[in-house]
Amino acid sequence: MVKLGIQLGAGMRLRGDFEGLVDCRGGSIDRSIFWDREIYDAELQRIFARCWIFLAHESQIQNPGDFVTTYMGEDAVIVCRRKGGAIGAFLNSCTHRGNRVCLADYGNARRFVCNYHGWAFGLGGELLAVPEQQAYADERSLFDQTTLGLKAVAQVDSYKGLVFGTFDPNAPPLTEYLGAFTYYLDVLLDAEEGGTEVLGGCLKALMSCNWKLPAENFTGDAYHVQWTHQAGASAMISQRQFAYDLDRSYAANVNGHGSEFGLDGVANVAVLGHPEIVKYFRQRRATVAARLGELRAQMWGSVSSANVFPSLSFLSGVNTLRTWIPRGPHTTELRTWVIANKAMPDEIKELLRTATPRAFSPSGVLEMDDGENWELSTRAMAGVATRKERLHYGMGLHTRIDHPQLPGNVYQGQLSDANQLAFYQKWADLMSSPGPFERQDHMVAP
Amino acid sequence: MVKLGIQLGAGMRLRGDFEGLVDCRGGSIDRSIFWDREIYDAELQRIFARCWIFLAHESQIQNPGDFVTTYMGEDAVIVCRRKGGAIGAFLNSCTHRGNRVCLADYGNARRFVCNYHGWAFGLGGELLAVPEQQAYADERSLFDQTTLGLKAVAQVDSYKGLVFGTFDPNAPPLTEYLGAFTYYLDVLLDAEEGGTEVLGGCLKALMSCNWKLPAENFTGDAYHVQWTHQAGASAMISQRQFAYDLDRSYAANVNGHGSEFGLDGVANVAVLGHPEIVKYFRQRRATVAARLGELRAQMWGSVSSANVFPSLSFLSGVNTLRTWIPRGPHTTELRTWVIANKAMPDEIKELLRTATPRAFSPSGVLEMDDGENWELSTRAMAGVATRKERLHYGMGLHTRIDHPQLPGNVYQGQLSDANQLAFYQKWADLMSSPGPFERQDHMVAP
Amino acid sequence: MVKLGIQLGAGMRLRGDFEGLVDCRGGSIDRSIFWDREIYDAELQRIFARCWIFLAHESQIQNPGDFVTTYMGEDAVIVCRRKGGAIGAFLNSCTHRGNRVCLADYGNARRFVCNYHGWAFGLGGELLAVPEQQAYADERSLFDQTTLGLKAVAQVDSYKGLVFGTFDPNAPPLTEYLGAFTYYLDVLLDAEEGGTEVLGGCLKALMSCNWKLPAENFTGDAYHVQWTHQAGASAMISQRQFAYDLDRSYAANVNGHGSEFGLDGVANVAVLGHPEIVKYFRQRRATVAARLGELRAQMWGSVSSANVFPSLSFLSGVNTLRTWIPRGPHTTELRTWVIANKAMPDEIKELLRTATPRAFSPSGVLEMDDGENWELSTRAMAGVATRKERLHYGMGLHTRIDHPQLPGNVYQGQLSDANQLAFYQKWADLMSSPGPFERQDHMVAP
Amino acid sequence: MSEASVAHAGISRDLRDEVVAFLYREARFLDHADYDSWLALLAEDIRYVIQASPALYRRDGGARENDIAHMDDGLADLRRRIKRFQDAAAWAEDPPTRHCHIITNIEVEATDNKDEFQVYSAFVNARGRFELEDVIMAGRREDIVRNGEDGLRLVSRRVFLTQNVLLSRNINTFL
Amino acid sequence: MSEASVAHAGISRDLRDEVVAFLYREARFLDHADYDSWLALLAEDIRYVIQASPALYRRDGGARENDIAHMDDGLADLRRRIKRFQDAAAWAEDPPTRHCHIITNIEVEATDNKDEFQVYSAFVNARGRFELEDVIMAGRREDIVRNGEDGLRLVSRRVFLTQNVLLSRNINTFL
Amino acid sequence: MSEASVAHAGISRDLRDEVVAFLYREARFLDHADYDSWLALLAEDIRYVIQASPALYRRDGGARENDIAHMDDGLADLRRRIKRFQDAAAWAEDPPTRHCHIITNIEVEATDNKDEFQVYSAFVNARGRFELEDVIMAGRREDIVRNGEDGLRLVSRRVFLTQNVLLSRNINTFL
Ligand code: FES
Ligand code: FES
Ligand code: FES
Ligand SMILES: [Fe+3]
Ligand SMILES: [Fe+3]
Ligand SMILES: [Fe+3]
Repeated sequence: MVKLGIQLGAGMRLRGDFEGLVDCRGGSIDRSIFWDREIYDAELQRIFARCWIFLAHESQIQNPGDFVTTYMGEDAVIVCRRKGGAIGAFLNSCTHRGNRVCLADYGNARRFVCNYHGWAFGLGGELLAVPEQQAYADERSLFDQTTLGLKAVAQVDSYKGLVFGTFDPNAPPLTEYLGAFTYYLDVLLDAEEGGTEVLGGCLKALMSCNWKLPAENFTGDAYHVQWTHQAGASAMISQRQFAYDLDRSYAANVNGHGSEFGLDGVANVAVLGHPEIVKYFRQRRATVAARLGELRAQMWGSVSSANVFPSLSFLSGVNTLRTWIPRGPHTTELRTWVIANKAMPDEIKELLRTATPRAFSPSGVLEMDDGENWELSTRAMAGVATRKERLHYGMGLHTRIDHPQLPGNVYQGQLSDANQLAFYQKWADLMSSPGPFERQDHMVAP
Repeated sequence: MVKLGIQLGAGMRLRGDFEGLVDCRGGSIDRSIFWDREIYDAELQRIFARCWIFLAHESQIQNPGDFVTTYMGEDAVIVCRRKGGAIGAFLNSCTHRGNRVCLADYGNARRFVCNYHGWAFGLGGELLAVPEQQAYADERSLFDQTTLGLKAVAQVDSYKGLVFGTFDPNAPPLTEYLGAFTYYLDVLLDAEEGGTEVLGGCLKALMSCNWKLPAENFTGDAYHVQWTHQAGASAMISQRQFAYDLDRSYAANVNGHGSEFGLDGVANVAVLGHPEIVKYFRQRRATVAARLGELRAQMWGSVSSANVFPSLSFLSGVNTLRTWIPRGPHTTELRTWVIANKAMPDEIKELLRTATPRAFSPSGVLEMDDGENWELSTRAMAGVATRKERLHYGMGLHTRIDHPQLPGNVYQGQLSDANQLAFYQKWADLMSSPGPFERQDHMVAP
Repeated sequence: MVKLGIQLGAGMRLRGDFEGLVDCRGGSIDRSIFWDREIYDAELQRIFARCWIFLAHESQIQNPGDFVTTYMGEDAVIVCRRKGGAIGAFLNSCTHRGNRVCLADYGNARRFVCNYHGWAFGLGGELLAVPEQQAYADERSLFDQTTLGLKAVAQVDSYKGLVFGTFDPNAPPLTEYLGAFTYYLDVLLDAEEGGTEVLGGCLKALMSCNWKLPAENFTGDAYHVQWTHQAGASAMISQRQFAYDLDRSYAANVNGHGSEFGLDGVANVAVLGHPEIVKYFRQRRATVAARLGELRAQMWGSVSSANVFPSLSFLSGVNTLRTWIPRGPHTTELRTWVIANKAMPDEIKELLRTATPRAFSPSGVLEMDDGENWELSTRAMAGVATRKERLHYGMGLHTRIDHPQLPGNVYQGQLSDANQLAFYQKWADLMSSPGPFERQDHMVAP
Repeated sequence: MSEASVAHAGISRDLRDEVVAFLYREARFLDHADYDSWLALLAEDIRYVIQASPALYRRDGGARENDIAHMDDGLADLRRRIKRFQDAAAWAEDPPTRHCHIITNIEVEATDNKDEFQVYSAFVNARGRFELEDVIMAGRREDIVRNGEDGLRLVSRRVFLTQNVLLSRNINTFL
Repeated sequence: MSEASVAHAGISRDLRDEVVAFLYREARFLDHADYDSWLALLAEDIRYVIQASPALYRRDGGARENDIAHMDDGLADLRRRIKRFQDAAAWAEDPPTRHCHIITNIEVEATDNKDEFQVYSAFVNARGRFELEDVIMAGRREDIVRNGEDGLRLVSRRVFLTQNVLLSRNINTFL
Repeated sequence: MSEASVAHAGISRDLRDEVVAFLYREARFLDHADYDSWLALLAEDIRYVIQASPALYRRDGGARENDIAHMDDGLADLRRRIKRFQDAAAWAEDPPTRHCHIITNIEVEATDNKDEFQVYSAFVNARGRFELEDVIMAGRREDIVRNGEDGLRLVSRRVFLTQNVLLSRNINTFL
């Protein structure tokens, strides 16, 4: 057996290799995971082709034929609302010669017709018709219309408006994948009656960084807020120093998903710079408490961040939702949306439409100070001597607590690397076993 | 024995590997051949360093000293007319420090003098003189003027005006390589007395696609014409729908070369939008029949396309000639020329000079609809789940016929993937055995 | 054991492989060393992470807190003057998440504070303080302030104003590394009382060439001067033809460092086009002779070039100092400075400030003819047939002499490839044994 | 879709020259990161928008005017952005960006309001940072410029980029 | 090779302003893919050429004027290109390209024909498509503009690109 | 850091038009590598500088005016550069570079010297070479232009690039 193509080397099958890169007990990470192309190639197979990946918000595809295009790893995918109301998700690549079938970011379509030879696919990806079909009439053409549809994403499911998909038919169900993390997700998704919706479209930017750096940032890095964002905070809320309240803040993680949060109720909201929105959050607190309980009502709008493994992040209160799409080991495409509770009055939604991206989007006042850190961190890994030095992830490793209400692995205070290490442990676990698309014949014998 | 450099892995020596990528009986192709860098690197060695590659049209280098520069794979080559009339072809890289020796696209030169240290090479690539030659006088300088010329292309030969070269000294002769495909080539090259010439220079464009996609398109893809080109056809000939006449059209392939063609006589010509040219083709039909026979006289100017393996394509009647130069696994440089019969009157040539590129060149009305398909097909292959899905090449596999006049493997009707599969079978055959420049010491032991 | 990441393949440990690429007896070089990425990756580990690399000129960092940023290979490094006067050099990458710590080219700093989380490092790279340090209080945080400083360059030392560093703690001392080459270096560094200084800042340009091509050029390539620079010489000194005086010129190399030089005393100076500077050199000749001896006083300002292995080059008389920073196998960043003797009067320094870059800098009249040669040489190596042809390095291999004064391997006349071959022999020696950062577990078993 | 081709109908040459000078001066202020001078060019009621540029099929129409935008600011919002730009703790602005705002294709047209003018322009924007970063964007602008007592003021700007996904991490300037 | 340096000899300021407005308006039509309005700016006898830019040694002279060209069109030919641009089945034009034609360096000179003027200009052209594609070209133009009864019309254009090999797959606009 | 916003104070429209024409003509000469004509636009006492653009922290101030520069030339020095450009043995200039100098944002201001004017401009420069090379730089210029007996002459130019490390091997033109 021999190696061929830029497939995985045999070593990737050995659990030990990737685990050595991530030392969750010792609190250190090998920098090569942010740089090496072979590791990146393995991530596409073992992380992005296996995990449940965020595809769309249901409000983007409300009517039959509504579609958005997105990526699972580097695989282009069409997500659309089918006639019966079900959601279809399938590869955006023609089964004939591979051409991209849908070229728009979003829209409404009755069917997707490939530009090259005109093969037409339905809202479920099924092959509807091909021009000159009589040329395929003979059985030697091996033309089986039922197998020539756009390859469906193996599983598609929604959680309270967020649509996810996985290429792995053997992946556990979405509810199991999210597990108890839904407790934290609900602060974003279920604080008010009627659920959420996305306001307007999407802002996108290409960053020269490895995708894991922003993902780990949102999963647990409250620590950077005080230093990185002091100019932004000063501009938005005329307050330079952010003080951590470790007694009333936590980090928690479940299955590699993580969130850090305070209980102040308005610090994230305030950063938008609109007292009206703060007031709205204050007014609605009691109602939210009735839905989610007192504790989560206090989380709602508090200083916090969260990431659903591998790459879906959000900020409650700031109302930003975003994914970090991998586009190479040193390149990430950020896509950001404004998410709002449907129950919010129009005035609040209209404020969020401009205020959320003003604070958090590629050119947001606060976000502008993040991107450079991730890019320069990535770039530094180019050095062979630099790559030899492991990074320190030891903060607050002693803060693990049991909490009567908070599920998952819980830590006292926002200042810890615990969630980040849980993120990388999940990463290492997945990286240490083959993904669904690895072929035996592409591997070196051990 | 160990692996070194970006040379081929040992697997490449095993015929089975590449054959698995191309299933000509089952009518399917593995998408990795359009994406993987290692496969591309192997192609440079096993396809482009071994096949007969188009170098120039003789009319471009009529006089002694006339030269053009081109590429065989990624190897830069100078092609020039030597004093005695023979054609020289040699590497465009100095034997001293490797500098590019000729920097122009074309021109006339008495010799090629390297810019770095002034070594001067003759029209046959031979080393003429070096500055300060006395410094090489001692035998310990290992300076053998006879071996320090620019490395000649191993074999150079012409077929009716088209100059080809191969780096493989053991390659079969050009006539054997082209084989019976000359029957089809002659429709382009020998329809009228006096042969052909290239009009004006060359138009070039870089496309973000794998080179095989345009090559397979020209080798047999009549199927795309109807759908891809309907806007272009409408603009040029006010006719939206192209109707295939399967009773009077064919596909044929020989040694991996392929052509599909109708017998309508003017459909390709018409697309230029000049009735005068159509009229000329009609008027000359009888004379052509006298040269090539009735059948080929009907092919002349008909809707058709052709590709000489690996990457020289043309359209009879449209009078475009082009090569697809590989510049990486996802990048191809298109070079296009206008080719005309010398016997054509000046008015017709003058019309072709502008009309051919207006229809077929990077910015041609019809060609503008092709490039995007090839680029987007290539780009889709970035996805690991996408790459797992094989492409369908099953059309018209039942149409094989024996034809009393047409040589090679012949298929009834223009609608089939037969030529494409023959193209990829040739590809797989070549890829499964080492090329002339593979060194034993660069390979892993099996 | 298995291969992982873009680390070295096992073959790199075998001395024989790299030696086969460089044949110093036969006077030939395999072109793949200018092209292959795997060879380049090995160079970063075995050349740039092991040799003494030029970091700065002491005059750039005279006062405490003065710093410059530079690269050792692709590793970003900060070089600064510490409080006590010692020179610190350490990785420009935070130990926390890897962010680049210093973003300026040069300046004065009391400390280096990381933009991401505010970790503050001292002028010796030591970790001074971190925000919210109490979060690291528990011992399970594995927070050892003494080990979390910016990783120091293993050894730092100066030679007459030039600061060098090496990542290899086992590297021989700088004096041993330079060895007898200091004899030649002193012509630049010690011709006049008081040593040297750099005038103004740095000019930088990215070239699409392999770093070894300019380095070998400066180490010994007098041969190109006559041909490459004839237009520049004509413009600067109205003299088209440069005549080599082989009786009064030499090449010499020590440990892979090399210099070629005449004894004319002013040919390099003259190229600046200012008679005043030539006059100054003439006037000072006797004084220089008193310091360095008669022979070296004649070398001072003569046509000459030199390279300290691997990538620090200079031209005496022209007063240019430069490094060739590798930025990929086909990309090199040139950084150039003007170096002057402190003893020179202000008028001469002011002339040099503009005249040196006018002749030698990215846009210098003479240098503009060099870059294209190196870029086009590199680009030519893309071809597989081209890469098969070895380059000729046979000039003047018979000119080895013993000289009563000149140390090292000495050759009569400037016209030889001897220094270049010594450069590549040093390269092959280093490439054939593992560098300090190669990990056993990243290698394939033999 | 044709349009009358009367050049500069109803616009005096003086005004045109003023507008051109106004936009060039604005670009120079931005190149020098002189944001206080830039603010002085804006009307109190300015609306400043940098649109998103999604790829949409023709049949789905263009992007909605009130879609999410890279920037959709009033004067107070712009002041906040500038407050950050000028803050010594805006780490990502130090060392400063090397800005270049290339402004061309300036056309001035009358509007229903005799004191306000529709101004079209096109631009190339180059931004250098650190050692190797040099980012280029191009696009169009549609402005409303008001001619008031204290000279010209920018009342409205809508910026269209050719980039859908920004090919750089942010827009740390005004366009 | 020297040239007299009398600025705009014999060209009135009004005409110059008209020409500038004409070229800016043309650019705006092209940016908006308003090809019908663009066609209305062309003379019946227009010759529109985008030259090839081969690399040739000085001793071999420049490229021949009648060399093969990216475009070498009369009005009927341009109409055909536009017919395709506007065809709903021009798949490669949907979603639309995001165009930006930056026009500068406009100089107007008299010719032997008192109604026709030699106009020089330079340009940067940016085209965005899909998600990540953003292509930039630069070059020069030499136009003949005719001043007729119904205003200015473009009689001749010759476009010189700095690119030899087009670094994008096509030129799906006019320059 | 605010600045008075009086447009073109004390500068006649004629002069402004002359300066614009002067800079456009200069760009055309450079595009055509017509260096003799270009030289004729320079004053005898010209100082021509293309600055380095190092990345420096704000606290360290900007680069010193007399720092090492890509070019810092007087007329004799420029003549030398041109002598090389025009030398048949300047191998790196043959085949010729395909130049395009895009000049915009031209502003003219008075100086203390009534015959000399401060002129601001911005530029994009594109250079094509060989087959695939196409290099773009952008930046600003600050000129002093003198209005003398024989017309306008360039007395001083200082060029600021957005690039710190040149992203191409050289600057084989004037900016
Ligand atoms: S590639 Fe889609 S129809 Fe052929
Ligand atoms: S590289 Fe050609 S002469 Fe030296
Ligand atoms: S990365 Fe430097 S302080 Fe966190
Ligand atoms: Fe942040
Ligand atoms: Fe086609
Ligand atoms: Fe040189």
